Amino acid sequence: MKDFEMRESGQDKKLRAKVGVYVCECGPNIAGKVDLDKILADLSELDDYQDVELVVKKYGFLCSGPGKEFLEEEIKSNGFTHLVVGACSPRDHDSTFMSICEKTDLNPYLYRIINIREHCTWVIDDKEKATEKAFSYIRGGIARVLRQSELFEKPLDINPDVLVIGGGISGMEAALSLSGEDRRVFLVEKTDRLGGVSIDLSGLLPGQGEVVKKKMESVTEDKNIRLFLNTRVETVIGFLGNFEIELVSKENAETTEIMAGAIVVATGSELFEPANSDNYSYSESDEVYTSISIEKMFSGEGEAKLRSGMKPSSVALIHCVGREEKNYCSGICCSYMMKLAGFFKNQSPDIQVTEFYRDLCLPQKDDQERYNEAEADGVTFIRIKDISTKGTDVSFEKMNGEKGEQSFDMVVLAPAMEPSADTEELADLLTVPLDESGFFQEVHKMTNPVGTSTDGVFIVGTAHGPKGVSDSMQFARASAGQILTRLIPGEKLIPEVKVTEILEAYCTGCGNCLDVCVYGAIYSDDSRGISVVNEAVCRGCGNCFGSCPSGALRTKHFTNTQLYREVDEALR
Amino acid sequence: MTDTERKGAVLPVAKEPGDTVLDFLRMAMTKEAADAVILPMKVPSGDSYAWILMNDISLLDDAVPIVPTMPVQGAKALRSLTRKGPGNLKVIAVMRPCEIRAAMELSKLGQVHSENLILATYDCPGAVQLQKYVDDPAGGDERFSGMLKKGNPDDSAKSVCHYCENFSIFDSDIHFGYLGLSEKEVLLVPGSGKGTEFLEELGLDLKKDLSSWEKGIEEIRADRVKTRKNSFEETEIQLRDIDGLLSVFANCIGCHNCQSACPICYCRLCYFDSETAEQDPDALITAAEKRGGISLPVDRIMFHTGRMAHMSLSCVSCGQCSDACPVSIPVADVFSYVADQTQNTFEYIAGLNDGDPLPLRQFRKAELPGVHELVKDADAEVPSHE
Amino acid sequence: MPQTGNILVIGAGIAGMKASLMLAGASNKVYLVEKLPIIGGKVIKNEESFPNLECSTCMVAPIQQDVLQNPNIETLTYSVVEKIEGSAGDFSVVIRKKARYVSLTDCIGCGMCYEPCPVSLKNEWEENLIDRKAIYVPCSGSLPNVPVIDSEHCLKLLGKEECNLCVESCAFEAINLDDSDEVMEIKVGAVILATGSATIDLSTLPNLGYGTLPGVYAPMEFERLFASNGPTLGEIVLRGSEKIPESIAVIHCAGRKEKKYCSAVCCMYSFKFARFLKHKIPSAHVFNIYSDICVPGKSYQSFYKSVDGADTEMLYTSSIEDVKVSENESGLKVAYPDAAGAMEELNVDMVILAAALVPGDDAAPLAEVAGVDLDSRGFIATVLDGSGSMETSRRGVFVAGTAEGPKDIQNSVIQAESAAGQVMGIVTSGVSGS
Amino acid sequence: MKEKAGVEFVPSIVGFLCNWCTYAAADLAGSSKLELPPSFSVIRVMCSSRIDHNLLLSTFFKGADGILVAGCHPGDCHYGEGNYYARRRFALLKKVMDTVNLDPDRLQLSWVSAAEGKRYAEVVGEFTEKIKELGPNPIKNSTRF
Repeated sequence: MKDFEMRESGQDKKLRAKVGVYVCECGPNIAGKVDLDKILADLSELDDYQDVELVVKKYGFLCSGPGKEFLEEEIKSNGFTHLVVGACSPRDHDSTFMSICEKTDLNPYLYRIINIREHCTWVIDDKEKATEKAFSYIRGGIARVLRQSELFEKPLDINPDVLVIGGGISGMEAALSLSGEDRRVFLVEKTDRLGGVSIDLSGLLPGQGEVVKKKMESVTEDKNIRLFLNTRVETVIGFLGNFEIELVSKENAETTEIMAGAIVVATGSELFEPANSDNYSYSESDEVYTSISIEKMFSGEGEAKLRSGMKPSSVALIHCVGREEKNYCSGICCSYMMKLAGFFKNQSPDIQVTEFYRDLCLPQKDDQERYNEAEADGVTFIRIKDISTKGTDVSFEKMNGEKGEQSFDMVVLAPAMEPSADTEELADLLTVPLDESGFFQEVHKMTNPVGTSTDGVFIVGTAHGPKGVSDSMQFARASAGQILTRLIPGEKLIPEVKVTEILEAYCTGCGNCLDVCVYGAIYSDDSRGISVVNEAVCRGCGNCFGSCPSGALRTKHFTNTQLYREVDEALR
Repeated sequence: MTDTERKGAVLPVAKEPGDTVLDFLRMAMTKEAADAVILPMKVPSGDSYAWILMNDISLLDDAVPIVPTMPVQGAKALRSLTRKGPGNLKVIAVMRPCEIRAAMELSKLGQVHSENLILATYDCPGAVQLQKYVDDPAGGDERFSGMLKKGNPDDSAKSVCHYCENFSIFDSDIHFGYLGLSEKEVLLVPGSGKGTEFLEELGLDLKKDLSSWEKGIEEIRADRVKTRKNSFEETEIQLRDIDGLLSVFANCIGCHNCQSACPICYCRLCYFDSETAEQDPDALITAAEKRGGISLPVDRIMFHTGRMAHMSLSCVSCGQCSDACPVSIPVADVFSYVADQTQNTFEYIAGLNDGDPLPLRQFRKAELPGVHELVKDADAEVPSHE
Repeated sequence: MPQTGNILVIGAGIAGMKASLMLAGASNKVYLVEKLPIIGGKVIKNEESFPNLECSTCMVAPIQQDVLQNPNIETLTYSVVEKIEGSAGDFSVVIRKKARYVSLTDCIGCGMCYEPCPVSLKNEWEENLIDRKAIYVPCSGSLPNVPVIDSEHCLKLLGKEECNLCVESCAFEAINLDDSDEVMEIKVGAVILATGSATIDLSTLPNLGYGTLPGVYAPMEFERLFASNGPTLGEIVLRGSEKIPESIAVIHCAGRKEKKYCSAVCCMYSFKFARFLKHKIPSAHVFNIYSDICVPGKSYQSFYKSVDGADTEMLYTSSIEDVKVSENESGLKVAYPDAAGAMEELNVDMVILAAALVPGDDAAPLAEVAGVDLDSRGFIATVLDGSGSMETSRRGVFVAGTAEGPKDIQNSVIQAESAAGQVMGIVTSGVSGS
Repeated sequence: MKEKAGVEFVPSIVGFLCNWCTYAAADLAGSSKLELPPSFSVIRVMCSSRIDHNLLLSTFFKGADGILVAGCHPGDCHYGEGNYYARRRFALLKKVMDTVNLDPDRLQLSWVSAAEGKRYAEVVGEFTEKIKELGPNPIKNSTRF
């Protein structure tokens, strides 16, 4: 606590601090429930501190317009070093009073709001006890605020450019939504071409097939998108706004170093291998295909023929392949299998198409219509309890227990979508955890589905989980939305202020804090054998503080020294 | 612990097991499988031992690998050598199982880097209590060789040794086994991949069947377990209530020797010595008014409960805290009892099954239902969220 | 060209709030218009949201607080948009701020004015399960925590009586009974429609008995029954009899045949209801009557599997549209065709219908004002360019959330973020993003 | 002076509440005007994982009759996994206090979400009653701590 010379009032006494204590009447809610004057009197006569001057006042309600002006004026005229406001919940008005402090030269972190409404006057009917409680809370607040230290926002320069990993439809969509004069996009694709899986898909909506090709053209023509084919990501270090990335070309092992502010992971997914499920046994020569190979046939030569070159006269479309093994429904197979049924019907109108499914999952906009059309077209839908195939012979059990056997010219399997092979490796690289199904773990399933616990790394498309083409593109645009609104060229990023710091003198680098930090905000400085907090990434939760036996950390604004003052008061 | 199909090697027999160990180390150094060894050596005054890192093979002649007492916990020696990194020398350290177990805990805590260390242990019959040994070194040596023969500690040994179950372990890199064997045979058992590689590199064939030795060890362990139960029951009675705790630590003088002697207390500055732990004088005075008085220095008892919370999950009950206590409080018995309780709360044993991460650095989504008041309704046994 | 940095967001549910916060974060000025007196939308009506049964208030309250405290967002509650003219980058909008009769700045939500008010009527926000006064906040924990006076029932405003009881009870002179609507004009560069959706009027499905049989509940009614800040403070008791139900049937796909689409979320919240019921009433028998299970995505089926058998008994029916609910002496009888088509009967105390999601009744008028087309189901249509764009048929006007069609919270948030991204394309570069 | 025997024992209880869930529930209990014991003092922290052993032990040894740590339900933590770690740390401390018979029942960990205003009042009320039954913290009346 730096010494503080009294400014104008001529007192020669050196004062450590001058604390303004303002109690809000809040109409009847506080004034009507406690003996406010007794509280003010007791507070003014507080002799806890010799070298601290307390100015104690009350006011009608401080959160009103006039109230705020009054408080601002009081801070300026009295030259307070600390401010305590006895009022309502910080969740309502902490930011109101902090912005008042910001208008004066009182650091907003040398102020504290004490909740004597929700936690005292509204819940204690006995007036005398409520008065005592309010007084005790405020007294504790004064003791705590004197232990608080100034904190400042530390704006951070950012690099607005973006690295997109994966050149499939989601990667391309993100790149196109983000690229601009003042924002370059580095699009890295491990294979030798763009388009990913979706290049073979003719899409559910009319014309969606051409969309993929159009996207590929726009990406190659966009001067703000630098394309790296046959390239993989070697190392990634840094945080939102400041990532340093090393790319390695697979052709000549040449490495390129780039800087980016955000990373969009669009590495797609693979299909479940039907052989891994003991329901389906078939050999290479059997007329059994996965849905993707049929899609390739239809989008390639425009028709799906048997190996013999003949067109099949009977086709079995089997849904939910691998669903039990993976324990999730991929949500999109029903839609595209009905689309394939339509293609087969167009190919040979009198073809007999039978779809075997465990559940029909039709959440998309026009799924039900597609189902009604298929049924009208004469496609047979059979809901099954169990199914197994040998080559093109299908044996199944209906919901009513009836067993059936049928053989077909061709069998098409719709396998579940599962994480792509290099997911684990990339997850380590980006320090992003995986969820129980093996996909990248989003930081919050509902309020932030594209973000990850490493802020600045976003997961889009089927790398996040099974979904269709248009949903994949919406996830890509959502990540673009977050980046466009947070990484603004020329503007700075303001990270959390109430972060944790590690005191080098106490830390022996044991790594307890480093291991428990969800956001990867702590790294090890091996040369000094200690752990260090990256204040740009820390969210101030204090989990690291809780893990350290020697108290070598200091969670700013919530240090143990400060909390002990509140505890002392509570136990007085 | 015992792994039936585990195999070992037989070392050529020398006078005493310790000499057999020294021969093995000389062979390892001459074959350049190791650049140096860490072994205890008698101090010039002859009444104690010190850990010496020896590169010069001739020093081995004065080394005493199977040492009667434990002045400095071996793990502390390994920490001071490798805290800033593994170093490029390949070193064999021969220590008691509780010392190597403590070193393994310290490696999880980033204090020991064991990449270039071969951690060797030996069957430990117990260790003579340091003060008793310093007072009468010759008597100590004699008592110790008696313990080696019997395979069990006598009354000169530390109290923790009487109920030590992990006196012979398979989790170090290599382990010298000899307790319970009839003739002066010494077996060499690899405990880790690194250990097996090291022994194969030395050309030892690992074919010896260990079942008879293991049976002997199990017999010793069986009655150690009984003694352990009795000791814990006694300690529990001692700590029956708050006065119990007070009486155990009544004459603690707050010197924190137990903390500085403990290998697991790795903090650079203990919280209880830090500025944050110092309390406000006014708060203390008000507390004194309310209670009629408070004892000073303030955290005398809280220090011990705090240390229990901080380190009991990694406590290997090596007994150093009791040895270090100037007012001979049975700190080790209390801490071993607490460690036994806390470690099995998390199904964790300090220093064994090396891969096990420290309990407080991991969690399961649904666990420890008893620790928190149940969710939503008191009667719902399985909390709705987990 | 006028300042194109302003953006109008209509609807303060999870989608509207997320889009507003993102755009305000990029230092754009956002006008957030909400027809109800409070923000938060549908999410805050359910206590916990699937799939991990996270407490909705813990999830959404910080977002509500951020919206209300963000200097770049002007939240206009109890207001409607009457006109949107102009084109992308340069819309002129007319907003009617309906008279609240309680000042948003002076009132601190102490609630002293509720008790004196003599008027009492059904609280629509609480699905009419509890009464409210003419001066009211929809539920405890509402944000902004400022009441509104219902001018269609307040005796003074109807001119029936010279009643001033609420005014006298207010120590802050925050109530002003001669308040009047206020019309404001603003210029914005883009518009996001996030007005959410409604559930089908179950009384139009005669054989399910909703409206005639008190034991038959709509989904939102059950959500409010379960909510600990709801009408019964979380106690699940039957209407009228106040009896705790011992057996409950949750009937899926109510209204799916009529609406000709699957509403994507009903299966999941039906399983959530089963978990709620089994948790609150461990001895209860819960049945889910279904013909299809829609649990798309990586984390939904595992929740279904955790409920199946443990909290509920799954009863398959070959045609869900032939399920009939009727009264019998002990409670309700649910008749449904089993897998073989034979009619099965189930006697239960309570029935909960998983109602189809339909466009809100304000969707058509809003589409008119915003000059956008509706799709065949009556939801706001997006331009089907195959790339999942959130732009509607009118350039510069976007849609997000269930206003565009039935979806879960995750996809509503994705659409909000996606729409915000597209708006950034217009607002900064002045031309509509591709 | 020391609390005389005849005076009805008023327990002093400290509650460390997590800002996002239980503190919000406390606010909701306040705005719903529910009755809460005046002897209960609320201290706000950003997450239940912020509470370390040193804070709990020093509060206990300062003579707190009861200590409540309350945060979000497992899975709801605003920071993802904080309450999982808090639960393990709490279990360790309770076991230590149980082993040395320092009355572990005076420490309680509860999960209270932001919407559970009523339940917050119940949790605090029940805990206060339990502490009343347990009586004053023996440390408070002993001169030897």
